[in-house]
Amino acid sequence: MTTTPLDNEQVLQLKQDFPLLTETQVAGHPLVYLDTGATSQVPLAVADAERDFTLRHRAAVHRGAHTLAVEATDFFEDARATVSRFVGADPYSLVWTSNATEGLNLLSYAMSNATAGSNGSEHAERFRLGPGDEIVTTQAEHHANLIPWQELAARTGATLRVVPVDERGLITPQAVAATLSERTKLVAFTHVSNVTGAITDVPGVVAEAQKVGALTVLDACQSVPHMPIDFPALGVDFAVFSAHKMLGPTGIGALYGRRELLNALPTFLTGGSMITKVTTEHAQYLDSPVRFEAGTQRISQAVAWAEAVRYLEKIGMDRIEAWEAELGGRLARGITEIDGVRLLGPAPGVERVGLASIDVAGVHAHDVGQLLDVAGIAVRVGHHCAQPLHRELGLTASTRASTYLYNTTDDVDRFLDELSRVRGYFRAEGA
Amino acid sequence: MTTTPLDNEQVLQLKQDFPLLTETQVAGHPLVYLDTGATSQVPLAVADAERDFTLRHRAAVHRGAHTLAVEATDFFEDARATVSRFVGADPYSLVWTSNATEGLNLLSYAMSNATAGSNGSEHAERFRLGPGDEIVTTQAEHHANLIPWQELAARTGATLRVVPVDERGLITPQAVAATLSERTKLVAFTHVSNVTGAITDVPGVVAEAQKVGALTVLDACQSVPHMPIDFPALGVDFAVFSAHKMLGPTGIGALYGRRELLNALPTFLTGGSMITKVTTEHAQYLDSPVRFEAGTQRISQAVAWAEAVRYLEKIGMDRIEAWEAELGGRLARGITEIDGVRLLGPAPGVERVGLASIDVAGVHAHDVGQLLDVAGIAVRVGHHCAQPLHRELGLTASTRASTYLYNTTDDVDRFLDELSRVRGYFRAEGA
Amino acid sequence: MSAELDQLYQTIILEHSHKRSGETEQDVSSAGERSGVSHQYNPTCGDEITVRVAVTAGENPTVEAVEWNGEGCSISMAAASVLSEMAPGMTLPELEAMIEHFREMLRSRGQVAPDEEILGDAAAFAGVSKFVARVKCAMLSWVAVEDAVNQAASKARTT
Amino acid sequence: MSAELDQLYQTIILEHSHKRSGETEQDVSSAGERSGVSHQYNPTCGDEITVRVAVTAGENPTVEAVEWNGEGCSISMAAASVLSEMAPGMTLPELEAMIEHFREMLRSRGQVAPDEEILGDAAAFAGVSKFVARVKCAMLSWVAVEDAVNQAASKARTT
Ligand SMILES: Cc1ncc(COP(=O)(O)O)c(C=O)c1O
Ligand SMILES: Cc1ncc(COP(=O)(O)O)c(C=O)c1O
Ligand code: FES
Ligand code: FES
Repeated sequence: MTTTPLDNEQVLQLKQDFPLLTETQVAGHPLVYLDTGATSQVPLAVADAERDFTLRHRAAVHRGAHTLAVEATDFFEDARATVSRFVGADPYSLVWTSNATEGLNLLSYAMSNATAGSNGSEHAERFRLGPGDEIVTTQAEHHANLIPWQELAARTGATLRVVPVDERGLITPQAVAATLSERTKLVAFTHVSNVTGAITDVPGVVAEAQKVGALTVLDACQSVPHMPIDFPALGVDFAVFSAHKMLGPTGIGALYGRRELLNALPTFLTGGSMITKVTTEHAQYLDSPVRFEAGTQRISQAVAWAEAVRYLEKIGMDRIEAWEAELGGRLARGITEIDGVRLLGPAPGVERVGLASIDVAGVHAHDVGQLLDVAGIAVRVGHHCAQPLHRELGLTASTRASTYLYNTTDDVDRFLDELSRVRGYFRAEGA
Repeated sequence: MTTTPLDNEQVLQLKQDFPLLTETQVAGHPLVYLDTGATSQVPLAVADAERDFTLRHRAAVHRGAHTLAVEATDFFEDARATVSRFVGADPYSLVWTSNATEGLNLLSYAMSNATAGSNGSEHAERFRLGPGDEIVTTQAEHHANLIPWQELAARTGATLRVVPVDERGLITPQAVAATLSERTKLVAFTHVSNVTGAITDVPGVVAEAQKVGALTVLDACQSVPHMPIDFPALGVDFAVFSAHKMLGPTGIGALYGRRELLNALPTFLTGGSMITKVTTEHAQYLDSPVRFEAGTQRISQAVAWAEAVRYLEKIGMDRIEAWEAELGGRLARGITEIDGVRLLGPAPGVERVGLASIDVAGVHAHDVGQLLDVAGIAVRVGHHCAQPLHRELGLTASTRASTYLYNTTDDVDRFLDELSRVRGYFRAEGA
Repeated sequence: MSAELDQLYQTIILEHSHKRSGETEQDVSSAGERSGVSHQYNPTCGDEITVRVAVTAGENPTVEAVEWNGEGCSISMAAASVLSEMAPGMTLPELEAMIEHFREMLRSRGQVAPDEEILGDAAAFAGVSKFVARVKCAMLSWVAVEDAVNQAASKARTT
Repeated sequence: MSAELDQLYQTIILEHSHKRSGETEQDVSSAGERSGVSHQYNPTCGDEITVRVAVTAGENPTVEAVEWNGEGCSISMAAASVLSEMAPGMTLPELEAMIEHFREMLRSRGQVAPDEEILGDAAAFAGVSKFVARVKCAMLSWVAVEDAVNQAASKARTT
């Protein structure tokens, strides 16, 4: 069974579900939204599901015994079942967080707590770190998958090692292997780079990490929204992703973890709803996932996220992936055809998602973005929270275009068309 | 100028803004919602504001340079200005969190980080803890204001001291003073008890803490929704509260802190948007409030919360406070008139908010709640995340009724009426 | 009061919640030669129960006695009381079958009707299955007995 | 391209972004006797600039020279260049008044019209004030000069 990608006609149909995409005018032009890499837009069905829950079903969950509370708890746990199924996991291995960033911080602090012996560390031996132990991350990471590990190293005395990217900006299993040692406790890496759109060989990296017995943490922020994902099949121990990049609301993300690891991991945030018995001296904690969910949760956000997942599933993640591969290829090819514009990361023809960053010779990224903006084209400019990778590429900032299921080839072409005028407008040398 | 409280007629008018309150039937009865202490209901205007922002203005904030992103940033920062003004503070002293619980954990972990010297601890001297240092909290606290301090003590070697409540269940400045010492670094206490509805003398406690140079942390979860609050005037150093208890969305809360303290406090969650310069070795952090806001924020939630604040301000917090004092008094008096039912906390006549918990002789709280539930009355049963206080009161669980601006005296009377039948139904001794 | 409520709080349940067969003032937390002890905690409400079950000696033991201390709602107290009356004399497979059916019925949200032949008086708990938040209440002591009897049986078999 | 864009990128700005008065290859990060140095960083984009300003000796110093190294967008480079041309010869109160007006104009979201007598060529930045995200770009070097000149002046006065 081969996948039929979406086509322009279907996408134009889909766009009708997104008022912002059809109704917004910027400086007199209809908006072309190419900034999904930062945050996606939201379809009516998702916003309506959240509003309806809030106005008709809201109550505290896992606490109240009254009818409304019991119903709200059902909504909330059904949402967990839906989102966890979407990534191939069972509900016990999916913890709600505020965003992907918080999921990574949860791991970083839980490991500090294992080291300090606090927060329910009875079975936390394998999460303890000390001088001589090593944490591995890569040069391609978003700051969210770098700084929490730097600070974990600072708190525990462990050493942080950084895997260099290859000349295409890719993380390779070989480079990871070369950075690992017997003392490596954890390897944190990204599935898809939010700067280059390059896709990491996850099973390859996991295999290397397993050879030295290191835990693996996958930053799946840019993969889960754009391709079918099965975390257990990928073999990673932990993974994080965010709702707002996949048609869902802001304010919610998730940490996936193998259930036995989550149950052994010390807690992070503490407070109500995640405890069994509390005295003034001591607290005992429940098992995953509520173990990590202190205080009143993101209830309506979970409900809305589940609706977003249903929307994506109805279309089919394989079809979305195939369509975005087309858009990504068109972007990459189009960019390399423009004089004085450099495509970062993999060359056209190499696998990438619908995302491409560029450097325009003689024109600063913010000036590029400004010109595109007044033409109604919304892209991201800056370091995209990846300063080390930009430094490696010899840049401070770049311009990024990123697509989703609601973008047409025409959107890509309008971007390329405006891009071709940038150097002329700014009278860049040789333009 | 004296305050005119709301009256039943006005409240019945207000109820029309809350579809859940006017349309929900439970077991054939119109719902009487007396569980705002757990979470409040949400007016149409707030749900619509969030939906509208999400469908028409959503974008990443503080990152993008395109028009949509600039506008979304304005929405987001205007929301901060609105919510901070509501508690008498400037926007630089208001940090968004997931809920109040996370705000308290932020402080707890930032102090661990000060102790470890990580996360930007250059000016964090006064937040460092070690063996011999003391953290003070009280017997009346919600688990959210107890467990984070237990674990902070475990991580740093400091000692946790717990202020006993008096016979009415109240935290008094005298009892706090008796627990303080020269080594007390921090005093964390609740403004309004979520079990008894008792109101703490905040300036009295702050004055005692200041005598020994201790920082003060106020749990304002049950006060900010129900009375006019000015944190700088109360004199506390830090305070936390949640949107979902004050007509706002789930998934967002806030930490208030004096600005110079927040700027000196080490960071908590790390990642994108809260840094200046990042190398593979080291990160430098921005000032408050973004210093503590790692990753994509709760954007639509902030916008919705601000709308909730405007709704409350339009009615007037002083009028809400006065109305709820009436409801609370009616509750307390009514309860004490029922045989075999014990009112927890302050006696009728003593100041309380619109919240009262009870113990019914010979009938378990969950059975009380069940009977009320089938009569359409939603109350909270259990330990309300305050096991130590229940233990002090000789109980495992209690039944709590709590009001808000949308409750009438009739709601209270329906509760009291059903309550008077409970012991008979369960054939409790002497009934 | 409502019919719905009376379905939950059947007369038999209210009676057992007051008379409480098997409840003892004595501490039951230490197990003897042919007995097992189990402590169960309900994190939702903070209630707990400790159950001691003794079985007869030999290869195919039967339940001899069920004793318990604990605190909880009427559903949980009645469930402990009913089981304390029913279990003694049962073989272990009989007891296990009964507990399994009880569990299945309770989790069914009203879909699985009680088999009165298997459940006897415990069929009165059928109404609980529609009150999802109370299922744990009814199961608390039954889980404790299940756990304790298994401990007791494995001791009985090895002695 | 659009008229709106041309308002932002006035010809004078684009020209200065290329020719860049005051820019030097030499390192300007160490200050001399009557000069001050300021380093400014724009966290939104990661751009930075280092400016050295020298003033004349005496009680009422005037600006002698502005030199800088840095990287940034056309707006930030042009703003540094324009100021480097305008500042020399100004008294400190004159410079301060100009910077103050520049700041006020930029922050006004198009509400405050530039006073060309005060701002001269820098009036060309009026269009920036409607692009909130770019205000920091225009201010970066001006804040650096403000900081550096104050350092220089306090040295000049005390020597
Ligand atoms: C007094 C008090 N403190 C803290 C909390 C915790 O608030 P949240 O669950 O919103 O974090 C609550 C509410 O549950 C409360 O009533
Ligand atoms: C690769 C990658 N990792 C992490 C993040 C952080 O996600 P969030 O801001 O939702 O926490 C992002 C998005 O900004 C990302 O693209
Ligand atoms: S409410 Fe605790 S066991 Fe039923
Ligand atoms: S974009 Fe960096 S200074 Fe203008």
